[in-house]
Amino acid sequence: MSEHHGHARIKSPQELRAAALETVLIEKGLVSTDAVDAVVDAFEREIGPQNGARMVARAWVDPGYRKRLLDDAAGAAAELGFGGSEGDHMRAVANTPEVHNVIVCTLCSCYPWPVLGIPPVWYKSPPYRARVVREPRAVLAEFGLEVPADVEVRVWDSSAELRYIVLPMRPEGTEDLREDELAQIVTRDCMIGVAVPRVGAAA
Amino acid sequence: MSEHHGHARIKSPQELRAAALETVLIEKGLVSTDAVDAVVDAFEREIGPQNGARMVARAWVDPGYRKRLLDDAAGAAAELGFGGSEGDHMRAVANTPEVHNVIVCTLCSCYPWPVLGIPPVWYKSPPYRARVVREPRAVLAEFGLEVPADVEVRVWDSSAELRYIVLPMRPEGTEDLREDELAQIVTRDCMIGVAVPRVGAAA
Amino acid sequence: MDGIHDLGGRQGFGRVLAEPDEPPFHEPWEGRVHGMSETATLDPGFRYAIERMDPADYLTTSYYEHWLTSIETRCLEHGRFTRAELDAAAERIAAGEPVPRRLDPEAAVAARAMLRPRPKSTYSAPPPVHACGDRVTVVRLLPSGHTRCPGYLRGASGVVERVHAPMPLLDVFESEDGRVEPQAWYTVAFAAADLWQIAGPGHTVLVDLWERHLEAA
Amino acid sequence: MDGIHDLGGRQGFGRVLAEPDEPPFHEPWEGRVHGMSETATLDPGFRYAIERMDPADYLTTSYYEHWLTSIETRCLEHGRFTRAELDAAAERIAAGEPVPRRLDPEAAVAARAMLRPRPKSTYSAPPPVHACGDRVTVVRLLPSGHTRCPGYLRGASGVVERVHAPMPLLDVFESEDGRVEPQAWYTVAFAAADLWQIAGPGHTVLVDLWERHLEAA
Repeated sequence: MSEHHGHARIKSPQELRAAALETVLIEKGLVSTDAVDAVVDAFEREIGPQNGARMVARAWVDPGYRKRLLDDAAGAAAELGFGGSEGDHMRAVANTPEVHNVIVCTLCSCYPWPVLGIPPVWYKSPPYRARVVREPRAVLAEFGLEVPADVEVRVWDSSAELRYIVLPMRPEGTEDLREDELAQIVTRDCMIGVAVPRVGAAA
Repeated sequence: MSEHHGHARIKSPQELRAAALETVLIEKGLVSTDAVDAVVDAFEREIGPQNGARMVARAWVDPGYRKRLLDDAAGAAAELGFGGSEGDHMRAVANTPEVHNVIVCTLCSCYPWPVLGIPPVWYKSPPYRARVVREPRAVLAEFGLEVPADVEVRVWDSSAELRYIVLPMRPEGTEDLREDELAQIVTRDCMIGVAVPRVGAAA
Repeated sequence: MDGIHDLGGRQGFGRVLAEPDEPPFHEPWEGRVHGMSETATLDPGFRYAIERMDPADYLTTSYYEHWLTSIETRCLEHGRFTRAELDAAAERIAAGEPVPRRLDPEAAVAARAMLRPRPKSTYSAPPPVHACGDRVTVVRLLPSGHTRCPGYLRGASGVVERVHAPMPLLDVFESEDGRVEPQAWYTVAFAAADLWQIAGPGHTVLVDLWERHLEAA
Repeated sequence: MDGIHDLGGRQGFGRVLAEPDEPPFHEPWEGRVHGMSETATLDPGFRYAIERMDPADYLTTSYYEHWLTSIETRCLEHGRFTRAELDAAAERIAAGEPVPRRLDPEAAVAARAMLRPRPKSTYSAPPPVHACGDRVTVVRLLPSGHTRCPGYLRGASGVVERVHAPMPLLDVFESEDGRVEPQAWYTVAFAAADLWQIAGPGHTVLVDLWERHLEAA
């Protein structure tokens, strides 16, 4: 069969299925190409863990922002222009020397899109969703994070409409870093809670 | 590669896996060919639902046997020479105009081998094991058995070491049949409880 | 619903495998599915349509295949299009026909606005029954349809950690009868040792539950 | 263990598909696996080895593939043979080598005798705690290893229908620590409406449970 109209060759059954669905939805007037484009573009260019990292870095340098973040994370995100779907209601949970936080959605794969972007595949995978509530220390150890026995692990299962983000502790040795430099060491995994910021790490 | 020694061609990955396992077990002296043969032969030639059907037919014509069957099904089976693995402890549950019984093993696929043989694939399948405890009437309807609303459905989930067999009601119109003729209408499905005996049905 | 999606605490799963430098979408079709799900005119029940997937299919297909299933299932169930129309479109695409384009600049602007800060809805409801620090027990009889209460909590007791302003109870909203009933909801803290037989100390699980999921302990 | 094997009451599964005139074994290898499982020198834990299977593998493989997995897993875990030995045997078979034969007429006689009536074992244990007609509640904290208590009963209440003579508690026997402790066990009748939110009347589920699974309601 010819491949006319410049259409790229379909590479997988999933791609065919998605293209067929888009075709029918467009022909029925149920969706528009540019609306879909706008969403894809937003997640590929603007929305991602760099947003959450900016919030964390700001909270590290600005006690007032830290307080607003812990009181109302959606409001604190909006201050920086972040918000919307899957982030209308957000809560930041702060790591302390006594408490380590980690987030999951066991029933689905809920995640604070406006501040962390699209969740990684492992976050959406059955092993993570099944195991992290039941054996969080074992799962964190697989990520290279050993939580001391005297630190409480709090696993937040976002079953309702509130989305969680972990506010990590500012690591030692970062006293001289500027806010934008601090944001560089706050990785996505730090804000999920399967890692902690390390000096010298790149986001 | 040549197929020497008269060995049949391996047709599936499962067959290869089983043959490799038997090879290693034999080479380690952990199993013997003729013991495996004996088990296969027993299930292919001697042990099957025809055993349970004989017990049911006997119970229909002999009130004393019926009582012994309901008191101690393993003992009643032994009277006819049936017993052993997965049948050391058995219980027969009698259908009545008020109660319809059906058996399942939700955790595994336990089944009274000595009297019913190897369970059918559907009995071992996730849909049956998941659904028959929760929506037995819907499952029985798929087998063509509509249980009236005023009849209690009892689902026996054989989670421990007791194996169940359903003693169906003797259908009307069988007054003139001999015991061996009665056994012919007692199908495997009748003794699982997803069917009831019908005059004219062949086991 | 005791579907395969209700994975919390289920055993037998292997290691969590993380992919370095993962992109938002691994293939362009994933982005299209995400965009369609967010912007198309679709009937409710996004999650419930996924939860009803055959368990083996659910476990052997990817996240965005679940989303594809959800869009297709809801459109088919609500008569937005037919299976024959969908199959015919697949045949045309497989034969080399391009996906048609339809432009609606207003919809594109609205789509982008959904991913920016926006006002929160508020709902009125009776005052909350439970208060911070109260001990509560999760009901055993969870909905057979969509529910936001994970099965691993069934019958377990915990302590209210935070009380939230009323929101619609999504259990009902996304299941068959479509009723929406705002009510108070709570973050409840459960000691892991009250959930599973083998659980270390210093391990707390916190879950957001509506009033209907709870009773006083 | 909250494994995928614990299927009772799980939703999302389709129709039960029955095959007419089904043979005991669909392929000869199934019979071989059944015979090996019954007669080989194997370490305990038949079911627990299946229960630990990856859930997707469990749902997409057949009953006798589960048995194969069980025999292999236990032999590998107990050092009866190594993975390398098993792989090497598979290579030889694939290359056309026949499965070796080893005759042991005494073992064959014993194998057949296992499928004939035989004396029952009896066990002594403390007298039963519950009696017929007693209302009992199933404990919530079931073993994380092998258990004979289906998860759908967790925390549910029912009525003792029959009291049985003591038998070893298999929960412990088949899980890691290998202890065997005879105790009374019971057939317990549960009204389906006490197990699931949507359940018709005239529907009772009866399950055999050991004393350890139960407490007085």
